Amino acid sequence: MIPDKFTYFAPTTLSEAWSLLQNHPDEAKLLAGGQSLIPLMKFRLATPAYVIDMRKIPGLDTLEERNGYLAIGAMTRESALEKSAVVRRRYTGIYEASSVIADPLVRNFATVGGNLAHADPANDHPAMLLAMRASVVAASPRGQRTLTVDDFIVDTMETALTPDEILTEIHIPSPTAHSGSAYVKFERKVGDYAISAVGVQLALNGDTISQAGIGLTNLGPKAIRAAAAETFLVGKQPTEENLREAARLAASAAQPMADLRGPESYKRAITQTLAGRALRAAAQRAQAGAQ
Amino acid sequence: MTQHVKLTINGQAYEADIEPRLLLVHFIREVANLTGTHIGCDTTSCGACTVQVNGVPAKSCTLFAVQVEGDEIRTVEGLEVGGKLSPIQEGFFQEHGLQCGYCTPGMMMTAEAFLRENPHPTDDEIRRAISGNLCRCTGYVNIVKAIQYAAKAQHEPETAPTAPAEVTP
Amino acid sequence: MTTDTPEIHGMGHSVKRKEDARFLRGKGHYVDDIKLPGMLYMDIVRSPYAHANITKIDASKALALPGVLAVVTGKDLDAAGLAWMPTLMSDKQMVLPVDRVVYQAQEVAAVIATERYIAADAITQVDVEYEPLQPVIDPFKALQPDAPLVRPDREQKTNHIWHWEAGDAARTDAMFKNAEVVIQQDLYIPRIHVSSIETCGCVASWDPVDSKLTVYMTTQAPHAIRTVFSLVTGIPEHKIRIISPDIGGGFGGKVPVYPGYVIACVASLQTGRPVKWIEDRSENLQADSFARDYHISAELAATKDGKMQALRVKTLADHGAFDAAANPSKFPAGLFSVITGSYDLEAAHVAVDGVYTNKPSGGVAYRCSFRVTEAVHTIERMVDKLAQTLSLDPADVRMANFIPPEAFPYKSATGWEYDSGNYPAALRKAMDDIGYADLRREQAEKRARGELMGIGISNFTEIVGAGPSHTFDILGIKMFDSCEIRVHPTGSAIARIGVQTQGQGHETTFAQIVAEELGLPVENITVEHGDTDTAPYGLGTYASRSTPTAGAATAVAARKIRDKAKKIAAHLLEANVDDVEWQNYKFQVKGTPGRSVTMKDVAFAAYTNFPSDVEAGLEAVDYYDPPNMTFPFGAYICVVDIDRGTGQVKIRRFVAVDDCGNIINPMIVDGQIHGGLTMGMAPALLEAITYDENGNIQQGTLMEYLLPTAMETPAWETDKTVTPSPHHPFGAKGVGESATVGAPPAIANAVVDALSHLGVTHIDIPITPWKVYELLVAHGAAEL
Amino acid sequence: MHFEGTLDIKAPMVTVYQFVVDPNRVAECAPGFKSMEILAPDHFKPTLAVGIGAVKATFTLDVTLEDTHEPDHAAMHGRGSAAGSAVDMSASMSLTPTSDTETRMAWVADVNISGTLASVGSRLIEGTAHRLTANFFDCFRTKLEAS
Repeated sequence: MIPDKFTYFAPTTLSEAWSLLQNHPDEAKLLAGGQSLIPLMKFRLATPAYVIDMRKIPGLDTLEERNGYLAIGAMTRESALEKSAVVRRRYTGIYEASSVIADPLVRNFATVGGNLAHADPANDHPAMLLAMRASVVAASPRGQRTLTVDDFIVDTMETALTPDEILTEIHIPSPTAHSGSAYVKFERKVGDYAISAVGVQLALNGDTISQAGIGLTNLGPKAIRAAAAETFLVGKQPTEENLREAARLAASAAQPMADLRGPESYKRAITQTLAGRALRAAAQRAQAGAQ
Repeated sequence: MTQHVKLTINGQAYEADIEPRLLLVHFIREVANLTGTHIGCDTTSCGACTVQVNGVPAKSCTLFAVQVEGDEIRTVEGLEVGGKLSPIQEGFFQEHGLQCGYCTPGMMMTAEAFLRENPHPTDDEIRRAISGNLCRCTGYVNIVKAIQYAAKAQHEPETAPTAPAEVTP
Repeated sequence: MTTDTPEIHGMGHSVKRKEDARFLRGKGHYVDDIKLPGMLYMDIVRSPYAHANITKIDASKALALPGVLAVVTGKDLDAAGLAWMPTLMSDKQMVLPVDRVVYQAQEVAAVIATERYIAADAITQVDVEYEPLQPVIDPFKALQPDAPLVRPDREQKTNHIWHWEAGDAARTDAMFKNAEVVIQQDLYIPRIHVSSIETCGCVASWDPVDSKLTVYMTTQAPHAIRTVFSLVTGIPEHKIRIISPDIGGGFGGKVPVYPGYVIACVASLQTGRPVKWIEDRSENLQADSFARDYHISAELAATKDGKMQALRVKTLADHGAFDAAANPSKFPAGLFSVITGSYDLEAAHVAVDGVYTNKPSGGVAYRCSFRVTEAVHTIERMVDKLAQTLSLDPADVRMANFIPPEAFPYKSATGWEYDSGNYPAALRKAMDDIGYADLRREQAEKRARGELMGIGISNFTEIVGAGPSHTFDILGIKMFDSCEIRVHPTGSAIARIGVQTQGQGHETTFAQIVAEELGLPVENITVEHGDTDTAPYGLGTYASRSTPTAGAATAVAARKIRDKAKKIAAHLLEANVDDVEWQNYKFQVKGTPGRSVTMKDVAFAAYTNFPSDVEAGLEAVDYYDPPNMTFPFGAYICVVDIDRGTGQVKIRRFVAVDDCGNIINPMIVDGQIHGGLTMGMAPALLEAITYDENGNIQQGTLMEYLLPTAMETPAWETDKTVTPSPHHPFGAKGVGESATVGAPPAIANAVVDALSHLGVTHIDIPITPWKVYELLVAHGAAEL
Repeated sequence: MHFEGTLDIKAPMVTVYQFVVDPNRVAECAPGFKSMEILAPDHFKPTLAVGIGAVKATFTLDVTLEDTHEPDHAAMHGRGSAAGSAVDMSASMSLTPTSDTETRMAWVADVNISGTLASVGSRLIEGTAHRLTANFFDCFRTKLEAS
C-alpha cells in the first residue's frame, strides 16, 4: 500500500501554515501525528495534493495547567497525556481515554488535536472532552476563537473549522476538588475502536451532584452528549439508584448502528452497563476527592 | 518531485533525494538497505515495522521519511553493540522468544524502549507495552519471559552464555 | 585413541536455537529482503466485484506512466496457455481471468514497473469495465437449481464439487435406530485466515543465458512447487530452482500456488529481468486461500448412562470459487474422518459435500492438519452436550468413553489405526494441574451468587505425519520425506532435508536428531533446506508432518551412516565388526569400554584411513515412507469468567497437557504449543471472515480481522505426558498443530458450561461478546 | 444498502417530474458534483468527488434513466469505479400530487459499494451513504422550491 504523490511542507510558523492552506484550498491537508491520515493515504482513500506537517511549528505541544484549565496543545502526543501525573490525578477520564486509544505505539505519535480534528465518531477523545466540557482554540489569520467541543464537532469527520483555520489548543476546565471523571471503553481487542465507550465527569457539592458531563463514543454519527442523563443527575445524590437511572438515560441517547461490533440492541444495552460503570467510578473518585 | 532528507540510523548519517511519500520503513529497507525492519500490514496494526525515533518506538510504516528529517532512528541492527548482544536480544534468545523471527525486530525495539521507562515491569505491564506488536507464532508467553530476562539482565550485566555469533550465509 | 565425549545435546535437550543468531540481529533473509540487479516490481489490479464479466481492460494510461514496462492480462496469459493452472485438488484455477471474475479481490491484471511505488501508481490507471453478475455467497443456496453457476467452465453444470464419505452408513443408521439417547447439534466452523505476519511474495528471475528460472518464494513446499511449475510451463525441472528463504510464518497459507507467483514468473520470462511481487496485507487477507468454512450437522447416539455408541455427521464444505485446497489427493475433505476422536465408538459415518461459491479458495490449513480441527470441535462439543443432557460431569463422560490404553493399536470406526495413546492419563494430569474439583466447587458457589464461570475440557486426538505411500499423495507424488547427511572429515556435518521451516526451528531440532544418532555435538551440525537445487526431494512442511516424516528420514539416514561408520570403527579398533557396539555416543569393543573411538575419529578415518572394502566418505540419504500416521493427543482444560454486563469472555486459566511421543527439544515443543493455543483461541473468540450478500469481504484488513495481541492472550500453562509412537524411528509424533486443533472446543465448552444452568447448550465460534450477551438476555441473566 | 424516504415538495407534479428526468438538474444534486458528459437524454456520465473529512473518492458514474412513466415515476441506475472500489446504485421515485402546487415524492435507493472502500471504510460507509443519499433527494426539493 503506497500513498499517492503529494507535495510536502513543514512550515515553522502558523502564518506560514495558514498561507499554505489559503493557497491550496481543498487540496491541502494538515498532518499532525498521521496515525489516521497516513493509513488512509496508503489506501489512497485520502489523496491530498499538499501535506502540511505541523511538527516544526513551536508551541503546539503544550501540556500544562493554567489559570483554571488544562491546556493541551494540538500536537501533544497521546503518550504524553498517558504519562502525565497531573492528567492522571486530576483529569483521570482523559488519562483513561488516552491510554485506550489504538495501541501504545500508535499513541507515541498520535496527537490529541489530530484525534479531535479527524472527528471520527469512533475516536475516544471527543466523548471524554464533551464530558469534561472542554473547548478548543481555532486560529486563523483573522485571529483566534474558542468554541466548545459540542460546537466543534459537526458530523462524521466534519468539524466547525473553516478551511484556513487550525486547531491549536484544547482547554479543559480544571475540576474542583470534589470532582471525578472516568472513561470506560469496551473494545473487541487492543487497537480496535470501541464497541461502545462512555466518558463521565461528576462534580459534587457536599453530597449532591453539582455538575455532570456524559459523552458517548462510536454510538452515532459523532460523539454524543447524553444531555438528559446529565440534567437528571444535577442536584441529586450519587446513589446507586440515581446512577442507574442516569445510565439508562445515557444509553437512550445512543444512536448505534449494527455492524461487525454487534447489533444495535447489544450496543445500546452495553452502553447502559458501561455508563453505569463510568458513573460509579467517577462518583467514587469525586467522593474520594471530597474526603 | 523529490526532496532532500538527512537522517541518522543507528548512528550513521543517511542522505537521499526522496519523494515525500516515501514511507520511513521503505527508506530504512530500500535506501539504507537495513532489512531487519519488516512490513506486516497496511493499517498500523501489526508493529513488524517498529523502530525507535529519538528513542521512542514508532511504526515506521505510518511515518513519511520526510517527517523524521534530522531525527535519530534506531533499528534492530543497532541493538548489538561491540559484537555483544543487548540484553533484550539475549532475552529473546535465552527464553525462546521468537520462532519465525518476522515480528521479532519490531517486538524488541518496542521492548527495549519500554524497559528504559519501566526497568522492573510486571508481566501484565509487559503485555500491555507490546500490545501494538502482533506475533502469530509464540503466543507471547516466551516474549514476556524474554523481556523479563532482559529487565533482570540490565541490572546484572554478566549473564549466561550468549547467542552464537552471526554466521554469514 | 579415545577422546573425551563432548556435550552432544541430542534428543530431549532444550538446545537454544541456531537460527536465532540471524533473526535477533535483523539479518534474516525473507523474500522481500532480496534485491537482484535490474529487478522490477509487480503490483496487481484486483476486482472490486465478487462475480462479474470483464467487458474491457484498458491499460493505456498505465503504460504511459514513466517506469511502467508491461501490463499483463488474462488474454496475454491465455495466448501462452497459462491463463489457468491446475490446483492440488484435481481442479483448475485462473491465474488471470480472461473474461470473468469469480471472487472479490481476484487478480485481474498485473503491472510491471521499475519501482514499487510506480507499480502502485500504475494499478490505479488500469481501467477495467465490469458487468456485475449475481454472486453466489451462501453455500446452501449454491446448491439450489436456480443458483447462478460459479464455474461455467466445468462440464458439470452445478456448484456441487464432490461428495465424499467415510465409515459404515448402514451400521451407523442401525445403531441410531436403537439408541436410547440421541444428541443433535448443528455447528458452523467459520472461514478464517492464517495471516502469518509476513505476507506472500516472490522474486522470479529468468536467466536467458542459462535458460533457468530461479524463484525465491514464500512457500512451505518448494519441491512440489517446482514440479507443478515445470508441468505448467514446460520448462524442464532442472532448469527451475525454487528457493524458500526465511519464511515469516506459514501455518498452511503458504502451501498453495497463488496467481501472483505465476504471473511474476511470466513477467520475468517476458522482460528477461528479475521481478519482485510482495502482497500487501489487505491483498493477503482478501484473496489468499482460507481455512475451515464447514457447515456441520452432527448426531451422537448413546446409552442412558452415557456410553457413546455411534456418530453420524453431514457437512457442507464451502470451497470458494476454486477447489484449491492442499489435501492429499484421496482426501477432498482432509482427515475429517478422524472425527470419532479419543472415543471408542462402535460405528460412525461422515459425509461431506464440497460446494463452489463466489469467494476465494477455501480449504487450506490454518495451523491444522487437514480438517482435523473441524472434526475435533465437533466430537468434543458433542461429548459435552451429551454430558449436559444426561447431567453428568463432562470429565466423567470422557473417562467412561476413552479408547482404553491397552487397546492400542486401535482401529477406529472410520478406519484409522491409532498408533498409541493414553487418554485417561493425560486428562487426569490436566485435572490435577488445574485443580478440577476445586474449580467445580468454586463454580457452584459463584452460581449461587449469580456469577458466571465455566470449565471446559477438550480431549483431542490429532492425526499427523502424512503419510504412508499406500494412502497419501499430492498430485500423484507420494508423501514420503527425505534427508541427506554428509559428515565432514573433521567431524562436523551437514543435513539437508525435504521439509521447510517457517519458524519451527528445524535448523536446531534436525541437528539434534543427527547429533543424537551420530554422537556429534549439535553445534557442529548444519541443517539446510528450502533450495530445490541442493535439498533432497520432499513434500514440505505442513500438517505437522516434518518430524514424523523428514525427522524419521533424518534418523534413518544417520543410522545408515552409523552402520558404515561401524565398519571403519572396527578397522580403527582392529576388531571384528560384530564385536563393535555403539554405546554412549561411541563405538567400543564389546565389553571393553576403554577401547573406543568417537564419530569424529571415524569421520577423519573415512577420508584418510578407511578399510579397503569400504568406500571413502561418510554420507547417506533416506527417503522415508512412514508405515502409518502418528496420533498425538492432549487434554486441555479452560476456565472462563463471563461479564454479565457486556458478555465478555475472559480466559482465566488454560492448562494444556500434550502428548507428542518422544520430544526432540522441549523448549521448542513448548513454544509450538503456546503458539498453537493462541491460534486456537483466536478463532474461538475473535477471528472470522464473513461476506455480505454482494460478496464483499467484511474483514479485509487487520482493523477488522482480529489477530490477538498479548492482552487478549492468556498466560498458557503447559504440561505433558509421553506415549511414544511405536512405529516412528525415535518414537516421536508431530506437535505443531495439536494446540490449534485442541483449544477451540475447550474454550467453547467452558463458555457453554458457564451458561449451562441457564439452559444454554451450544454457541458457535467465534464467541463474540454480543453472542454471549444475547444468550444472557434470552435467559434473563444479563445485567445492565 | 437500502434507503428510502418521502419528501413534500412545494411544486406541481409535472414540474417535479420534469426535474427528475433532466440529467442536468439531477446531476447538480449529486454529492460532490464536478462535471458531466451527456451521451443521450437518458444516458449521462457525471463525475463526482464524494468524500467525508479526509476521505475522498472521485467516481465517474455511468447513469441511465429507465422505467420512466410520465408523470409519476422515474428510476435511474448508475455504476462507477474509483480507488479500487466500485459503486452500483439504483434509485426510483414515485410522485403523487398532494395539491395542485404540492407533490409528495417517495424515493427508494439501493447503493452497493464494493472493493477498498467497502473493506476499509465499512465502519463509516452506511451512515455516510445514507446521509449522501438523503441529501441528494433533499436537494431536489431545495432546487425545485427555489425555482
